[in-house]
Amino acid sequence: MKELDDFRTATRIWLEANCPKSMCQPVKDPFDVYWGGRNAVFHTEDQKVWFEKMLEKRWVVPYWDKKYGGGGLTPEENNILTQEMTRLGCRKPLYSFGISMLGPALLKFATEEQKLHYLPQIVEGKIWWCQGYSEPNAGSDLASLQTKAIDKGDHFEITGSKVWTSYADKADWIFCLVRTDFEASKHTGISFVLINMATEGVSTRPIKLISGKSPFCETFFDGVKVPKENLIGTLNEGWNIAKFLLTHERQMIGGIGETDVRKEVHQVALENLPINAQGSIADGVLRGQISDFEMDEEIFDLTIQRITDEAKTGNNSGALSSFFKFYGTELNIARQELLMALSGTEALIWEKNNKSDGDLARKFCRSKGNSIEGGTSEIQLNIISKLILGLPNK
Amino acid sequence: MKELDDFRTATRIWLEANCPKSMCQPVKDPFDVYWGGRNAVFHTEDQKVWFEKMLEKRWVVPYWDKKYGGGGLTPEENNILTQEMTRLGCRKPLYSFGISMLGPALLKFATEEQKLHYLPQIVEGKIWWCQGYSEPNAGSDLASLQTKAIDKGDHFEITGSKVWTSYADKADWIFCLVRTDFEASKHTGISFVLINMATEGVSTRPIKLISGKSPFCETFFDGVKVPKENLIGTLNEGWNIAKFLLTHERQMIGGIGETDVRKEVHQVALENLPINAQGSIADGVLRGQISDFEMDEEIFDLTIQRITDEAKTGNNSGALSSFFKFYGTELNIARQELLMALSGTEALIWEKNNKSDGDLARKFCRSKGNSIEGGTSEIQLNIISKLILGLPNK
Amino acid sequence: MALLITEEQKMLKDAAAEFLAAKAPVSAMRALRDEGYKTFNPNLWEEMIAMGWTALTVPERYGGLDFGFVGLGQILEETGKHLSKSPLLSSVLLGTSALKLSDNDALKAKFFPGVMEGSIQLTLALEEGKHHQINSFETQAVKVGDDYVLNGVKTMVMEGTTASHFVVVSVLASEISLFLVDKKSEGISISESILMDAGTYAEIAFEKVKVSAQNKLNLQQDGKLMLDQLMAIAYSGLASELLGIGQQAFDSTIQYLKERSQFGVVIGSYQALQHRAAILFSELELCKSIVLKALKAIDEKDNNAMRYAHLAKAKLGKTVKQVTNEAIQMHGGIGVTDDANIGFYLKRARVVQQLFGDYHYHLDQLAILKGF
Amino acid sequence: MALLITEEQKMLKDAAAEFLAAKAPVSAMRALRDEGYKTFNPNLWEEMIAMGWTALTVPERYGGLDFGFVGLGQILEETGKHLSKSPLLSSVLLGTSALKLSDNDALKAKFFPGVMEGSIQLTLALEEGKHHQINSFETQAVKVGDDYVLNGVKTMVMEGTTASHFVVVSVLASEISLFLVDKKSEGISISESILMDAGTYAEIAFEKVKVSAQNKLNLQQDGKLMLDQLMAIAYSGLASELLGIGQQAFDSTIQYLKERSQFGVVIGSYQALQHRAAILFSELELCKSIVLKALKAIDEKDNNAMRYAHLAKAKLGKTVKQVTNEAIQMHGGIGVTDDANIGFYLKRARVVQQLFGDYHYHLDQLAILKGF
Repeated sequence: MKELDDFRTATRIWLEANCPKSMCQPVKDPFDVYWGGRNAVFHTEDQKVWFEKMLEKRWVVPYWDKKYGGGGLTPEENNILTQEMTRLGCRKPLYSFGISMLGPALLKFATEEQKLHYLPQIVEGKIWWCQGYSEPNAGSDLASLQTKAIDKGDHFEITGSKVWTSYADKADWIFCLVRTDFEASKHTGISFVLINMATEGVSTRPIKLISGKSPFCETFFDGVKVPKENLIGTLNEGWNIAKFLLTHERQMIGGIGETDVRKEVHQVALENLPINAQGSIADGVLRGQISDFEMDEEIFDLTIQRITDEAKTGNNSGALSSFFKFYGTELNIARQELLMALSGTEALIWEKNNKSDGDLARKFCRSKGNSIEGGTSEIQLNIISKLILGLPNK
Repeated sequence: MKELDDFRTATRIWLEANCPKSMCQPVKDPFDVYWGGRNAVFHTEDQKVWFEKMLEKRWVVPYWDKKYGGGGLTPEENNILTQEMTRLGCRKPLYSFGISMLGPALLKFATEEQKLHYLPQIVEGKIWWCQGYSEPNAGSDLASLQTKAIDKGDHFEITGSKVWTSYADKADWIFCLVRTDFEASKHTGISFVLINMATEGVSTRPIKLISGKSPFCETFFDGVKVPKENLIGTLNEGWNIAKFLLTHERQMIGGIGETDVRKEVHQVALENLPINAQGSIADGVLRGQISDFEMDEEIFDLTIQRITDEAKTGNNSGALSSFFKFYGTELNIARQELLMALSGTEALIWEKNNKSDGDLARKFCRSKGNSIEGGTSEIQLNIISKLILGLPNK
Repeated sequence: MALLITEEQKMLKDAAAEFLAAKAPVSAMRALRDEGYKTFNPNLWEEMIAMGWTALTVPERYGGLDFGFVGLGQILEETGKHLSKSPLLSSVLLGTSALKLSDNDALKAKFFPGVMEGSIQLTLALEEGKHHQINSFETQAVKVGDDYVLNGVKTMVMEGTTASHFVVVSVLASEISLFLVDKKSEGISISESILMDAGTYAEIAFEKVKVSAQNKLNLQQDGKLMLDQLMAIAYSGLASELLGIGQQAFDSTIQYLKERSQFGVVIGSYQALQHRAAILFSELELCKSIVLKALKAIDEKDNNAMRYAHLAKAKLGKTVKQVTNEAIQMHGGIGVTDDANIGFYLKRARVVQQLFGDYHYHLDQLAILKGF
Repeated sequence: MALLITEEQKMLKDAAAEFLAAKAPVSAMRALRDEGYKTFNPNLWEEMIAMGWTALTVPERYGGLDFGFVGLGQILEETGKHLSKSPLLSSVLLGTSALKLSDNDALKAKFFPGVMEGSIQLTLALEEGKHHQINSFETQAVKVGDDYVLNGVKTMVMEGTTASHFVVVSVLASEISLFLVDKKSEGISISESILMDAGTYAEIAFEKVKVSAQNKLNLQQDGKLMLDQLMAIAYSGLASELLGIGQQAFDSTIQYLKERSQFGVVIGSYQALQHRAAILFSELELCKSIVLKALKAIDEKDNNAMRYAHLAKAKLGKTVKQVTNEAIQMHGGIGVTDDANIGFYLKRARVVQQLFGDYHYHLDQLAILKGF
């Protein structure tokens, strides 16, 4: 314990000394963060300082092995670092699907050679990765994917399209599920490959949402040549990697690990709604809905804590990530609904004078996608009822 | 129109002159009404007077043909009679599943001889009929019924059991669905027969509910001999009669035709809950729930009216009875939930000093059966989604 | 009285449905948005005028059709289905009704012809804050000589940028009073916002605006009472549009459930979705009844017209919110893209349910009406 | 601090589960009801005492186990699962806690031994109306000489007919004061009601009841503060029992869904039921967290203990109502018969969620605590 206490003290001192003030402020615009990549852009000098300090300290991915560019911290040390960063409000030095999604998959499924090749580049922010799972018409039935990878000896020739590929128009490489066996049953002919977006035949088109602009794109592959060494894991067994990543993604979307500072709904209500003589919100129905919502929000946070604590003792079910995904996204949807109700006609504004006008309405519209992306709420409920409750198929 | 106006005037005068005062009061105890039957009991002299007057006037079942003991009224005349009886608060002179359930089935499916035999007895209250559809273990899957009727030449030999047979311990006869073809598919081997409860081998056992005593019974048939002329409709095609009666029953349970005087929930609330300085119910959440409930209750009544009016113009779907059943019973359940909440701990009383103590809690418990009996809410939603919305089976 | 529409009303509804499907479908609304949030297509409005829709609720003695609000409701239901944009709500439902309720016969005789032929386009300047209420206003009218002077700021005025005249709700000597104000009057300044339905709504500032005494809408009658009657019409009319929005969003979703396949079967075969669809169906059945009842109550001068109007706006606000949310969810990923039309129904539903009071507001009013 | 129970608490929970399954299952509760609504089985209570449950929360300096409320909560969760009847709530959760919170050391020294060995059975006389509140009471205490005289009527007193002593909440000189009153005191009259859970609850009238000054529970400390602390314990303890009720009702229902066949398949294969079950599962996961947090907060003297207690009682009241309703519905016809056990869970859940404030009450308190 003494050693950990020392680590905490040292960490705190280092962070306070090295994290620029502006990097301790919450992110306001999702585009105003450092994503790395070939055409890396630091939007501010502080962003650059912060990334370089952390890279030097090996804390961009503190918990990966040192040989892969990580910091080699133990889980306990990493926890402390996270806690101290949260305490100080430090931003992540690098935003990256390479860290959150591809990295864990490589660690679990890739060859040692692949790990040594790709992981350090992720840490150094050299490649901006995006992901290619969903396809037009596939929807929840992810495994029905149709993007074909035909074996051409030393390479695959890939043709098809992907949808909901975040930042594909900016990314350098894509990790991708493709069909490599066209006879096999739906789940068994899928492989996991890495594709350089600069290869001939790759193109992208941004997707506009009901909320307006979005990072999502459609990505098209027209006879794209991909070297065979870009295959991760076993040929035709990519579905295992997909399942692993889906569970991972669900946890992220469900809100675990989110350090976003949320304004309490009742505060917004007090600023927006008529107040009665007792100092309470005059509309009793709305007041009750807010109190009910905040009840669930607070208890959901406690539940993340409880289940995380239980997981540490080895008592956990992977399917619980479906519960987190389902409940967390429904809560965010409920939050946006309430904020709309509280703010009355003002909430309806889409465009007016200022850049921030329309924020509320657009966030509300955007939240409608939460219960769809990363596996719909219906899919999560299916998983809970089958994998946790053991209810049978028909 | 002149003739109908005259009919209304004459009806009003006759009712006012002939309906005893106590028969214009709402029914308080469901057991304190006249059910007829072999062992008919009039609980009061007024009950007897009222029944006999109405029988003489041929208004026990005013809309049946005169040859079957009815009054031969036109639909318009019958409407007027109903309106005038409602206006005056007149009770039904005879409570009878014969009138509400068996009669309509006989009119549609029986032979002329059977109609002439059974219908007048129903009108005169000579037979107390009960119904035997459900079976233990069948539940919603009514057609899976197992009660066997074996062809023995001039009679069937019936063995099996029925459940949820209301008043079977008091009834004289039962109309019953039995299986007459054991090879045929589930829906095609069913027949509709009438059984005298006094026959050897018939026995009953009352069912106690979570709300306490109930009119429901289990009914057992142990090699009961039933003459073949007691078959109604075509052999093995009883399922058509069953479907006809189920639609009928749903409409009744869904609240159509109910003339019960319901106390407004907000009145009960004003008597039971703390009131604030503005004269409103202080608990804003409960107040909102009451307002929401009364909104749905009033609009549901309007919807019954609208759809009934549409039906008169021929625009109707039989499946709408599933909507009535579903929504009507859910509303009653919601009503009981609210009444419990309004009355706080007082609502929890089950037994105390007075006979009426426990009414609220028992009604609440009883309401839980509403969304199960007569086809569960789930079954009704299935019917709506398939027959009205045209959504497919898997 | 049977709770049905008449043959004549049915014919009007069918004609509107046919006309709007051809001339003002969702794609037209999308085009207006994409062309820099145009408020509406003037040619379409001309055609609506030619069809007599601006004369629909005008009394016969002023040359109108006096067809009643059940009729207008049928048209609004159809505009809801197609998300058709026009000044029907602002000028016909709100402005014309204010004029109709007025006891200023001279004003009516002067303005009705222009309203009907389209040279005059009305709108209502009512709201002052972000939450609807009709009891107190900051906008003041003061008598100066024979005329009046208006001061105040109104928000969320529909078609405030294209209307020629405003019906302004104000306070005159502590009592509510309504004035018909020419947009060209001196002292009026207008700024606009685009709401999430891609519609244009104006904030209108009145600074020492002179209004002739001839333009006062309530002469002998109580302004508050007139405003109440106008609101019963407004709530019921908006509920009619919501009914159309809800029905169309529901029908499109059912259609999608029958077409879209996942895991080898159409998704409409999944029981969880079937039950949710059946529940929405049931709620929409209730919606149909209360909208019709509320419209009829106005035409029949039913004493309970205000209660029915609150019921309609509350029930429709709640249900159509639920229906459009479910519609998006059941459409899945495609539902949240701008390419799909279903999102427009979500957005328009949000605006209409909020305008003139949302579910909470009307639920509260219902409780107050009943004394609890 | 990890949001987990310790190994020791787990052992206590497992022991309680095993004991109650053997000695106080639902069938025992049914038998008590059928024998004329017996309140509880005295032999069972003796065994509970022998297992140390009455000493569980008593401080070590008075010879108790000082095991804390997380421990007691584990037992109450298990009694909830089995619907076991005993004076655990009335005497241990409420009565003993009141004594524990007292600053009257002499009284504690005098009563704790009897409480632990079972010769003294406590209960709390708090409520006066049909809706829970803890701010104003009609029951008056007046100082007369060295002693006090109590007047008032208390309702819904758990085990009021079998308890030997009452903790009475009263008003003394406008301030809340708590007294320990011997049931045998002159001027006490008791009448009983049976509630829907088949439990016995007493209405107790105090008419000029003399209480020795030595029996005043709050000497220096503020009675209102003491009552607040007692309520945080009461709310959390009742929430623990609700958690057991909810979990068992849910587990039985899932079991039933796997066994019961309809239309040739087990009904648990119907997606509409699956989704509803998955939603209930999710809500129960939240319930587990808040109950544990509320219990821990008491043991750790967390400043937010009252907020967590309100959260626990509100969330559990709401969820367990929903769970038991769904349990009955999913059991179908059999669920509404008295032969099935599931109805007992519905009934007990209704009582526990109402006692000491229902969902609405605690939601309101949460809003007040947060200042909105």
